Amino acid sequence: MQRISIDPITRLEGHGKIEIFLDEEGEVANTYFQIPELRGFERFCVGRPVEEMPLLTNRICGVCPEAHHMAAAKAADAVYHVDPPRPAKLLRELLYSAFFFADHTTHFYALAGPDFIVGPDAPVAERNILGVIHKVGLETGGKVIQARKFGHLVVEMIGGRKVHPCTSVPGGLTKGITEEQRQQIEQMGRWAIEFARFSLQAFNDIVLGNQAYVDLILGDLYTHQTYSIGLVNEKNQVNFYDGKVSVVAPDGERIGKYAPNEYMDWIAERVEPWTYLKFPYLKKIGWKGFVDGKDSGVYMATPLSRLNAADGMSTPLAQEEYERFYSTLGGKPVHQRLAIHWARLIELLYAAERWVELATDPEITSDHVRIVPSEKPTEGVGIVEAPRGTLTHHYWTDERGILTKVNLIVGTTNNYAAIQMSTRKAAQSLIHRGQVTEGLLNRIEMAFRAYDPCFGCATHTLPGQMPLEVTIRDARGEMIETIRQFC
Amino acid sequence: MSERIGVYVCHCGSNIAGIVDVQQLAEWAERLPNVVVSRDYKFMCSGPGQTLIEEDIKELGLTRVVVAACSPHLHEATFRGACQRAGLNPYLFEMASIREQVSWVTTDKALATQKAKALVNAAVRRVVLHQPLEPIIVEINPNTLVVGGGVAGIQAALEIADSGSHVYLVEREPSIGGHMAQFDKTFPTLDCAACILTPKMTAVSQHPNITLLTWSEVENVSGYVGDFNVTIRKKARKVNEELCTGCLICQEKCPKKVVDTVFEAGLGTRKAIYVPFPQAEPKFPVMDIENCIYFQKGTCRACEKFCPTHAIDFEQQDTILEVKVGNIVLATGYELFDPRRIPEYGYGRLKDVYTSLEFERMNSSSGPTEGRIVCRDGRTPQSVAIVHCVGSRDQNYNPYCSSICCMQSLKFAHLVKERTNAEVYNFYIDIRTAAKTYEEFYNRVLEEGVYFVRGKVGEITDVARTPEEEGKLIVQVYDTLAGVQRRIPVDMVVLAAAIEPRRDAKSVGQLFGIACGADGWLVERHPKIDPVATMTEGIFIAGCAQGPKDIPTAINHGASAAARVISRIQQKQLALEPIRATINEEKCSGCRICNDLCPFNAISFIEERGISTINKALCQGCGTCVAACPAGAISGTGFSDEQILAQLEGLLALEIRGTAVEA
Amino acid sequence: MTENFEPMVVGFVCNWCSFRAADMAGTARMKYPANIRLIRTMCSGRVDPTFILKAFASGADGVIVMGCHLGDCHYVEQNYKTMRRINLLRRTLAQLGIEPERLKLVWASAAEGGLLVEHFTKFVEEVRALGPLGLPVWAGSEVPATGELKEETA
Amino acid sequence: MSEKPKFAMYWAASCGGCEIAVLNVHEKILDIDANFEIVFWPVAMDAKVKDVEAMPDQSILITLFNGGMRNKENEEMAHLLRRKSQILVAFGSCACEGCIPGLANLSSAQSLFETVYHTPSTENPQGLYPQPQTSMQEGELFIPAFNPVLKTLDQVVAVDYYMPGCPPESHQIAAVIDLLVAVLQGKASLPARGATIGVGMSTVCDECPRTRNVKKIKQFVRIQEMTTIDPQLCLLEQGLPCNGPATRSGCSALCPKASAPCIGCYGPAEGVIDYGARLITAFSSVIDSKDPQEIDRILDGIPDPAGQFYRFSLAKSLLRAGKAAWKVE
Repeated sequence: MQRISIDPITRLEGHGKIEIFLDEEGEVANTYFQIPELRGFERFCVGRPVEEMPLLTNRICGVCPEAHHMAAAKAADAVYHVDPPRPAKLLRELLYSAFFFADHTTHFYALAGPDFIVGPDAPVAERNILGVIHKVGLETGGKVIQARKFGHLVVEMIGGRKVHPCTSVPGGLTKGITEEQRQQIEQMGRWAIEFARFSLQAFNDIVLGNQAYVDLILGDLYTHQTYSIGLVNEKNQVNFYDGKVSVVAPDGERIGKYAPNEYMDWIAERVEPWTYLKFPYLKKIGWKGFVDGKDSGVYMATPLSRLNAADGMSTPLAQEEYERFYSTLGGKPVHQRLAIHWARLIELLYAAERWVELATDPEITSDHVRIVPSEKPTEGVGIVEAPRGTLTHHYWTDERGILTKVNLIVGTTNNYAAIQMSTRKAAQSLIHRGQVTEGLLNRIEMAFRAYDPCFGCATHTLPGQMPLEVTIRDARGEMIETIRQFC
Repeated sequence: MSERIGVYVCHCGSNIAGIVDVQQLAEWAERLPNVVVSRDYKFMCSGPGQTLIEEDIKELGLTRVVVAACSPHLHEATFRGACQRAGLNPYLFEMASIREQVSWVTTDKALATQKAKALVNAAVRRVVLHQPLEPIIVEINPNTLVVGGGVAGIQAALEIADSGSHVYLVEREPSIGGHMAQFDKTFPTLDCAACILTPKMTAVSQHPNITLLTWSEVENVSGYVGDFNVTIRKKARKVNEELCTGCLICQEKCPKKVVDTVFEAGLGTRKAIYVPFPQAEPKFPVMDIENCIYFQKGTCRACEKFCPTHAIDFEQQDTILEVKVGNIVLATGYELFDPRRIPEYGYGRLKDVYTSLEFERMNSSSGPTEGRIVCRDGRTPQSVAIVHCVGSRDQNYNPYCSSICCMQSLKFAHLVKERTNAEVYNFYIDIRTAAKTYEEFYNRVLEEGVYFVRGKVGEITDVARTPEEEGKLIVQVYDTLAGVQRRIPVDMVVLAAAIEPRRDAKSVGQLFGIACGADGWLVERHPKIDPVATMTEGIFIAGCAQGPKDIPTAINHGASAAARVISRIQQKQLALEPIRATINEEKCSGCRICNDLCPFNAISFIEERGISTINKALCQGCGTCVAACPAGAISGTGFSDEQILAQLEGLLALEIRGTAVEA
Repeated sequence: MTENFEPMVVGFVCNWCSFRAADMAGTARMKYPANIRLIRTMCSGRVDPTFILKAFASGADGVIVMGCHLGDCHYVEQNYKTMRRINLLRRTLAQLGIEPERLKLVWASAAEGGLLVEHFTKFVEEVRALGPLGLPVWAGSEVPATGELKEETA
Repeated sequence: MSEKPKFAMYWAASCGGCEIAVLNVHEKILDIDANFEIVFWPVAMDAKVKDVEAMPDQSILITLFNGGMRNKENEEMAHLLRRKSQILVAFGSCACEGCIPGLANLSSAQSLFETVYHTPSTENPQGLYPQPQTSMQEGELFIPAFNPVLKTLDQVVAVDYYMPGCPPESHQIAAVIDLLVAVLQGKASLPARGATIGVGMSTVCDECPRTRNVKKIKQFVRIQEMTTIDPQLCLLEQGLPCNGPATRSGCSALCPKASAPCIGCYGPAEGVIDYGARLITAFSSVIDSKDPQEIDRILDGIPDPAGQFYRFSLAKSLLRAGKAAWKVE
């Protein structure tokens, strides 16, 4: 028996590694995607005042603190049985849309971009953001930086800080925004829409214009028949901040929608001794192991699953793209994982449109941004869509609002089982007779990069380069050969 | 840089050496970091002992000294002196109290030796971090403020003024004189209070070095020893002092009579424009606008009409004076206990029950009865009861002894005998006559046939049980000598009421930044060795403000306060203990947490710079702000964080942590 | 393990009252357990929670802070501040699993040597009953200084 | 092999916010690239621990190290980079003082596992817990062992400089980059070893625009209970426990400016040994009452003292952890 140890994320932040075991013939017997990281927020948040959760859980992830800030704030609202004033909700969602925009931008250009715009088999040296810029034009680099800047600016204006916002409290926000700020925000939003369209155009020309890529996307290698979940509004349109979670079967049938406080009827988590991360699955379907199909509770929570789980987008331009998306890929639902990248761009456009929509709402500058809770705090659930999947915070408190129990199901975690399967499938179909080539490493990597995994919540890499090292060991663990790929 | 420490272990004869193995301790200490010499000696505080230290400092170039001996409160100064003589800054010294804290309180020798090691270790680690300190020098403004024009304040003011320095004497009432001016005769000599007091009063008002400010109150005090800024409100007398000659025609012509609850203690009356008593100083009257017909009804102005010098000024307003002084003497006096608080004594209900102060007025020839001792209905009493300890030595009221009542009561007994030949009963718990010729006076009164009943009076009532009790006041008492209950019918009862702190003593304390004790008296720096100074430099207390006193004691107290002030003025400048807090301006964020923490108002906020600052001379070095600063921006000399933490590590150092006997 | 356990107790005494009370106890040859070791500050108001935490971290099983009686503070009212600090520190210690009883605040005047000895003796027994604080040694040890860099990189 | 001095940045148990903060210096990144050879920066480039291991000791000029010491792997990386670096910077709150994950030190690792792997939504009938080593039919699987107590970087290796903040503000990072470049060009010299860099000398109040008065606190309130938040007045004076007075300046008081209390992410002020102690003494000192009952009532207004005072700094505090956690050590 041989062991291939792919330690991509150890190279990155010590938050994950893949173990591939080969049988005597050198065929892949099994793969394990391990997460060696645990911090235990669910334990040490107990005893803290609930109003601190939007600040404490920020620190789960420095890449998407806004997501935790929002989920926590909504859960805290629920704990106090308060419904924040409309202006507060508008502001929170505005902050959140701008954040989504910045985050999706980073991922597309820094991570996914290289694979498609530059090409999966292009020389490694070019397969990074610089390559992307080279391909789509130099000014793009500036635009990408601009997009991130704008996103963070809005987050700071409403959230008080660029990283780890601090203004959401039970019942609303500590402060509103001024008309001057609103105008700035609107301007930036209009720029963002153009940038999103530009990005979709680029994807159109470079990826969809290239049959090889289309085949790669549509090919079986990256396809999994799993359930899809995503947050939708009352019209069943995609929404990041509020609504119910829609659950759609592999065949596209919506088996139901659950409100935040019903999540436990739908989602359960499984523990494996070989990794610190738990495996969520659909409780109603049950755990059948790392397998596809309608009988397996494995699901995905990604931009793609959000589109699958919804009936459309609430903004005009994004809706157009939504329709083109499914007509191009042959109808709903889409299971090809690489299509997540395209779906992400459609969300990028939606985020920008929603941004402007909210920035132009007459109530957005109101200073009625908070109400004082009057009821005894008890228990509450808050759900938002994080860029990397549905994020659930569930708090129980005593009568003083001090936490007695905390349950968190974090974005990427939703996809852990699916990623497990994707990497295994990629490995199985690419590694034969123990032969490992540099090219295939990236193919394997692409399998989980599509999910934009955020274990320990920080897998973004600037050059979009997920450096890999494959060590092939024989059954005795002796190293036979090491192959590395370099920048 | 490493220090060169000398450690000196004192045997204190066998006081320490008898329990602590001083040799072992000294040898052990020699191995401690930075220690270059460690000796033990029979008596470190002796001449040879000190010389030992001085020579080592010179010959071994010691930069720090630790002495393990008695309490620093005994000999810290001694050894600091030794350091200084040898040219070492006295604050580079630390003392370990291995006598009071070890040998005298521990029985087990091994444990004692080990604890001594811990204390020495702590001192050695601490002393390394000591800083050379220099005393803080402040210039002394020769002017002095005396608050309170009673006999103590008068004495202090005169002594200081006579020494050639200027005094501002502030008195709340229209005249100086205080309680003593209300008395008739004074014990034990029985000379009349007025005769001995009024000359002093006149001296005050005529003294070139005294600015007399009666009918005035201190409103604010800022600054510090040597340089206080005092704000004084001079209340409007409605009489122009420039023009007034003190002829008192206004008082005579004033149609309005008012019961005088202050000077006459409610027994007599005065006018609406008045001087409280004939010998008042200053002579100028004050107008009592609450009772002035003109101010109440809008017509009258009789005083104005008859005033020969047109000194009456209805428009006159309060004036605010700002004076700068270097020292302050507080002689704010006392108040009389209100016997109404003891209902069973019937004061205020039974008409012939009087307080001692009322009785003083009754005896005064210038008082409401021209000195005749009479009941309310005008008849002369056949029998008088004098009740001691009313509100004193009583857990329900004041636990302390008012110290003057015994003698005052004996004086009353004598006066009653002398003037009415009535039967006099003294009801006492103990007779306290602990001063020169007091006991003799007691014997004299005994010989005069005054009855003494030992026992605390239970009740005074007019409810008669027997015919002979009819129309009398019956004093119910358990005679602890005879062991019997007695009911003694009398015509008049005098209650020797307790002496209590002024009701506003606390706020006065806060105004001047000094403390009041649990019993309410202003707190002296030390009850025995420093009874006139306070914890605030430059502020002294005199007379009954500090606690009950008879006249001679009050005068002594005033004089000694004056002596302290005069010596301060002579020194021209003052060296203060350099144990002070300072704020690091760079670190201070101006959060203002410390601003309200200092009872001496040493911390102030500089708006324009947005930081707080500490006035070195006002700071008393308690270190509370040091411990409170959230930014760690305040440090305290002599007791810095680093020093105390090093001491702590020394105390708990692993090798001597275990308190169990080590093999 | 608590049998023949000898508690280590640190006492913070104020220069004006409790320190003098300790002097008096000595002068009167009163006896109290050697387990208690004193540190003098000018006022109990100087006692920084840092000192108390440091004492625990350095091996003390109990800490007793002593000041002048309320109302008798030589600095007017600083001991009230001490009282509030100790209260809040106790609450914090409790959350850290340290019995609040290990930190005691008592008042004693310069005249009350006997009372002081009573407090000392009683407190040592109370801490003995609580057993060792059991803080690992690392808690007291200082973090490695950059001076150790050589050894670290060697 | 370039002549440029070598630069490295690594993350242990962290959230990635520090990396984002560094990326947020935007163009400044290029200054690093221009003046240093980036030899190891997982977030930004290919890097291989084996390559670092292969470097001669002290061959990296400066390493920015963020994240706490949550497991053995974190500690191994700390030792490795300490060995390889001339200057090791504890970067961000986690490395400096443990940050929010340090609150785990209030409880035992055991109870942490029991909680995390038995949450209401977790189906774990056999009570499985992750193990450092697991035997699968294909072979052994390993994950780093979990430390019973989260440690700060300087509790594991010697640290030359501290740069606190959760995360450090980008303008401060930019300033430090400028300093480094200036040092390389001989235009400036490094601060004393052990110094805290990229911070102000005072505390947050120094940068807070709110007006402050003499403080007398009659009650503490929780933010959701406040009917209004005065935008001008000091939050602490409004009864809101704001950690600003004790927290190192440098963030330009972002949270108070946004009407949110400072939660203390920049850690203690210069020279302060125990952050929590400073707040305990400061808050209690300004309580406006002498009556024990009333004082108790006022203090009840701070429902979670340990969390309030050691939110970010428990691991670096004098006690480092609660009793429950020491037991394991």
